[in-house]
Amino acid sequence: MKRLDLIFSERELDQILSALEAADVPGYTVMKHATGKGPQTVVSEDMEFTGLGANAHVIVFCELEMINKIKENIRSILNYYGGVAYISEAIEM
Amino acid sequence: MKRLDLIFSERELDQILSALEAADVPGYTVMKHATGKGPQTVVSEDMEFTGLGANAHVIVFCELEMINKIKENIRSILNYYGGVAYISEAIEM
Amino acid sequence: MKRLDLIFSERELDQILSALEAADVPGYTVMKHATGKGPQTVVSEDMEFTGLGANAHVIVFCELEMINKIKENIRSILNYYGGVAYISEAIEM
Amino acid sequence: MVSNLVLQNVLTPPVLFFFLGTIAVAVRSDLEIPAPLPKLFSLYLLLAIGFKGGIELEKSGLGGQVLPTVLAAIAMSLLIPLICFVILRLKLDVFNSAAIAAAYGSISAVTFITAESFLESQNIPFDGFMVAALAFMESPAIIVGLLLVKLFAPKNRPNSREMKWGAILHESMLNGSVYLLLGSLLIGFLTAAYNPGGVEKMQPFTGKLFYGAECFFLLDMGIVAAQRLPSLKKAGSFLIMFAILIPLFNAMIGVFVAKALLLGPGNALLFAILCASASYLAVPAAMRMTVPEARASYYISTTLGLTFPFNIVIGIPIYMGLVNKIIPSLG
Amino acid sequence: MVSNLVLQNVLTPPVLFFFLGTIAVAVRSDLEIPAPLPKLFSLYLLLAIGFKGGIELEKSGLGGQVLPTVLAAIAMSLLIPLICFVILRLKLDVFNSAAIAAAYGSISAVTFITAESFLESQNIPFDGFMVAALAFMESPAIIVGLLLVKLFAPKNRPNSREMKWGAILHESMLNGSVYLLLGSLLIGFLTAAYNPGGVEKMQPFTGKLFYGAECFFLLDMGIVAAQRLPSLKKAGSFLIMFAILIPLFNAMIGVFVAKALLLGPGNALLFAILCASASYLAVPAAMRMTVPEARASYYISTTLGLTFPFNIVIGIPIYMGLVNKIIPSLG
Amino acid sequence: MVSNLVLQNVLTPPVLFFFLGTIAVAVRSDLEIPAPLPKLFSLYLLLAIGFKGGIELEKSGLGGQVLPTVLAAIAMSLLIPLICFVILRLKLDVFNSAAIAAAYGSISAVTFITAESFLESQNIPFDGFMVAALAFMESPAIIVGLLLVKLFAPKNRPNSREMKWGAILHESMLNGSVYLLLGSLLIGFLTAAYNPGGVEKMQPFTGKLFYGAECFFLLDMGIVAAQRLPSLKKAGSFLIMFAILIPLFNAMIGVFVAKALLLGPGNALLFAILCASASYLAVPAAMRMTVPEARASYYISTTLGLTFPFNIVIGIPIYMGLVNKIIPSLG
Ligand SMILES: Nc1ncnc2c1ncn2[C@@H]1O[C@H](COP(=O)(O)O)[C@@H](O)[C@H]1O
Ligand SMILES: Nc1ncnc2c1ncn2[C@@H]1O[C@H](COP(=O)(O)O)[C@@H](O)[C@H]1O
Ligand SMILES: Nc1ncnc2c1ncn2[C@@H]1O[C@H](COP(=O)(O)O)[C@@H](O)[C@H]1O
Ligand code: NA
Ligand code: NA
Ligand code: NA
Repeated sequence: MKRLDLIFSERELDQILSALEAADVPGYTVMKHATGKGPQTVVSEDMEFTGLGANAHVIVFCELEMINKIKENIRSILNYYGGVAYISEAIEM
Repeated sequence: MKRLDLIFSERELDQILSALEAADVPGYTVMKHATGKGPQTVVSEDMEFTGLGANAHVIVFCELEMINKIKENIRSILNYYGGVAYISEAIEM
Repeated sequence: MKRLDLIFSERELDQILSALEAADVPGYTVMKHATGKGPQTVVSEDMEFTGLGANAHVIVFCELEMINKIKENIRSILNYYGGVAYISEAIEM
Repeated sequence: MVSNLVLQNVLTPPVLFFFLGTIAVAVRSDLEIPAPLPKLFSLYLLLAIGFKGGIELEKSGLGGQVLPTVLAAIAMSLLIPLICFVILRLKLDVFNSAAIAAAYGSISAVTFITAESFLESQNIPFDGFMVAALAFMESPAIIVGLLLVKLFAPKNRPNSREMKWGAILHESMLNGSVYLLLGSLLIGFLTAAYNPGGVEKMQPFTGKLFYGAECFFLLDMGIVAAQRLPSLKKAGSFLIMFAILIPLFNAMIGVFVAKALLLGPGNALLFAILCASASYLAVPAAMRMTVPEARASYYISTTLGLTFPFNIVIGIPIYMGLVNKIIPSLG
Repeated sequence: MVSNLVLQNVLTPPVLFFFLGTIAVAVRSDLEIPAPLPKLFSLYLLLAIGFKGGIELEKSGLGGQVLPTVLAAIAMSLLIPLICFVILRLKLDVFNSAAIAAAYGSISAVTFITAESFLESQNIPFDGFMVAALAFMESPAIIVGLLLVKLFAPKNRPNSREMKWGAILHESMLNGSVYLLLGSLLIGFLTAAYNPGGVEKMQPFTGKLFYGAECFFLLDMGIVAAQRLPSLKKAGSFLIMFAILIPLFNAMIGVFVAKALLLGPGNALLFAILCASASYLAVPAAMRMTVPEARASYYISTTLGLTFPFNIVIGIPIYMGLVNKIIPSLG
Repeated sequence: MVSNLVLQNVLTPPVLFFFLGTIAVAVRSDLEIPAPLPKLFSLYLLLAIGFKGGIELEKSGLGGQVLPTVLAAIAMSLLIPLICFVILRLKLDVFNSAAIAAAYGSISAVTFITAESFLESQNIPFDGFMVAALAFMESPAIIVGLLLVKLFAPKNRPNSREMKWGAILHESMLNGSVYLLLGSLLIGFLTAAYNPGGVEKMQPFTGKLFYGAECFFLLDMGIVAAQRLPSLKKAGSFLIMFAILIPLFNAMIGVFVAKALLLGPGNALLFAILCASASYLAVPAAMRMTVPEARASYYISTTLGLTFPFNIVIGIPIYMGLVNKIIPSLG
């Protein structure tokens, strides 16, 4: 089992979730209101009321095949708008 | 050292935390207001003001023995109400 | 690639982020309003309006060398004020 | 005449803001009211409704129509779930039927205050003690719902999860919104009785601000209700029909009971709307805890996605037309 | 005389609370207004501005100066981005130039209401229909910005991301804040027309409370604006100059157009401030989605970190001085 | 007579809502006021208290009793921590003693406004300049607390963490709540002096709404205070005794000082409550940063879990009885 962590701007949340649902992932969890800093941008809490919004942190527990399925689609969104995606190992309790 | 990620409805938070404390886990962290989708349910932010509430994401860093101790109790709660639990490796910095 | 999870009181957030930025980490993500329990303290949501504030959960994806660079500085803050730091494996998607 | 009432109802700010919210979802505007702001308005409205109701109750005392009306309201909240349960069992299992039945036996405070605003805009008088009826209709329906599960559920429910009476009463009486409403009612009562100056000083907060806060909250309710619609489609046509026809049916019973209670047209409309409305606050919370077998999306999408909009947009004026037909105005 | 106006402006609660916020950042106080509270005030202000504007519009009708003023305002929101774009292209690429240009063509509602408060404190009358001008200046500037990208952007933008007209119109018209403002305007209009009692009942929420909520929000704006300053430094002196000189320039054009429209001094100031102010709500949201190549820190730190404070502290009284020079008072 | 006052105090909406909150926790209702809503009310109350105090201060000027009262208040906030420290050292280490002592030298703004509401309901006049005393009592106690640590702490504190004067002053003067209170005081003063129209326009927000917002906030305070009780038990009987007896003792000193200052009964009660109340906002924030060795649960659970409820429920009427005994009414 894998754990996929996606962090990107809230404004792309609908797009990313559509991509996940299109691939029929078994589930996902979304935490909004994250802030942070990346190679491209700084996202701070005080900007949440401007149109820009904060970041979302999405966690997906799924099999590696699933990740391979969604990889390209998600990478293309993240490359365009910014954001990161990391995979780690996990096993069900 | 292990890292345990529990994701489930906020309404079961007290029950889960009691289970953790009963087993004397060294500590835990709770992040509320998570939303998500699982095999059984969809939890969206707009439902937070209905009685249903959002999800909670609980992180526990502890030894494997500890996890074995709490496993059964927590699984029984998650099986009944829904929710997921995953274990991964972690080492203290 | 490593994933570093730092959990500590929001009041030390500026200090920790300064330490991270001083070491030129490639990026980080901050989730505030976390609550929890540790060997030293209990942090509950209802205390957020007192001066104490809640916890922050900071995630850093970076190389091991980076972690070695920031280790000492961060440990000294966490030892003084409380908080935990764990490392796990991660690979970029 | 009813269509005239519908139009008059639709052109009030609360209903217009509700539409603004639903249309926002329909046209995919990114307008959103982030958590926990809706909770702020929801808590405020419950507190203000309760407080104002308590003051009125102190004024009117428990004599006259008050006690009979409250008792009749409680009776309705016991009866309606039974009727609904029988109907729902035609298509659904015991768990879902009981949970949805409980929701329709209970009430929606926002529907109630929208009806009050409608009456005010029509200059039709009504009594503050109706809030007491509102407050006492939340819990009984929950208890009936849980009893239905206890009686009719398949016997293979895990033993360890057996429903205990303590838990049932706890969930039904001490649910946050029930508790805040009843508590504020009591505080309003005590303040009016012992500290009239306090009533005056609360007035800008609980009185003057109320209408605007109601509009703001209905804007959010419009968004939320519209977001429930897709899951309503999945629920199927039986539940969709149910969510529209049952309020009509319950309102009709309500009007006749109101006539028997000799209530004036204003109170009669409020009584009807209590019967017709369904809970999306107290009941879902209680059901989620005690009947996790029921699908939350069923009882949320019917009550919130359909019955709520139906009631505040078309229901209220239709029930008013009914009241006008059946109960002769005293004016 | 202008310095006198500046002083009078600075000593009003909204501007004082704005200073309190900026100083908090400067002295590193830990004062903060956590999310989503600023959003609450921002939504409230848009709703209240729109609602009040709708009522006034209903009163004044669309005759007289109303239609010409609104049309001129729309023209300005098309023209200003073009001017800005030409200037910005001296130093910046197409993406950044277009995004910043769009922001300056659009408006800032909070700057507008601070100008209204200033007029009230000076007892200078102005008309409610100016809110309609405000509401209609948000979208055109966004469209111009996106057109500029479409026309002048290097042709190697990834094909899959090509801008579609639907998306452009969607982003410009259905952005949450534009939508709420226009929607509330319409609701205010309808309420005033069909339900005057509703106007009365909204008054404590949308009217009485407004000034205080504005102050609270400006406290937060002070904090946010001051936090933008460091990234402004990175943006460089060209953008810093731009963020101060362009509002002056746009205000001047605005005053002359206002004179041509025969607006009174109050309306003329509001027209000038619409031209001078820049958007940090609707435009950034639209640009983030459609022109991710532009650096958000550029258009946020110029509009929010510099132009906004400049306008509300010094700009308003300066433009008032200009109006007094150019437009003879009718009193 | 005091028991009569207690009853009259208990039957005011703020205290009743406080009870509603505590009982919610006791009966395990799931009523909760999610973050950051309590922060909203807390910020609002500080802003409104400060603003109103500033206006009053401008009216009364700095002559008469104003300056002596403020100076005496500052003196009390320096003296009380010393007394508390000596007592606390009987059982606790230097760090905890100093932190708790600082909290009791400082003040609780919500206790203060509950006392004001009590005076209003009793029709006892008091002066607005007492808010200035409130505002100036927050910082000195923090400084004394940190000095006590500096002087008496074991010398093996890590060198790198040595307390610097800059940091001490920063924490004591620029803490968010101190800063907002003082800033709003200044803004109120300036507005009253230079822009009386602004005072009028703030009135619905800072004045009219205040009482209701106070009730809402006390509902939350009731929940929070009750949730502190378990950790109070762990703190042990010494701290429990301390948290009840010290307010009584400090109030008594306060009443005598008030007598010496020739304050009227209303002002005397407010002076006493400033001495008796303890801080759970500014001081914990400062101590957390500078004395992490002290256990937060000690200073939070004593001040918030016990002293706060004691003061607002029983303390205020008791101190009033004391004032009535010691200070002859002028009426
Ligand atoms: N190395 C990293 N570790 C953790 N979070 C990151 C990292 N890099 C970027 N992020 C997050 O991803 C968001 C988008 O980054 P960017 O790709 O710069 O637009 C940032 O705001 C951070 O929240
Ligand atoms: N595969 C998954 N990955 C991440 N989160 C999940 C996954 N499955 C379920 N969840 C989370 O667990 C919650 C409860 O799921 P359920 O078991 O369907 O009730 C969901 O709302 C999600 O937030
Ligand atoms: N074993 C653990 N697992 C997860 N979170 C922890 C753990 N220990 C401590 N924490 C978090 O770190 C915070 C600070 O802990 P402490 O070191 O006790 O001050 C706690 O409030 C928890 O949120
Ligand atoms: Na009902
Ligand atoms: Na402009
Ligand atoms: Na004190």
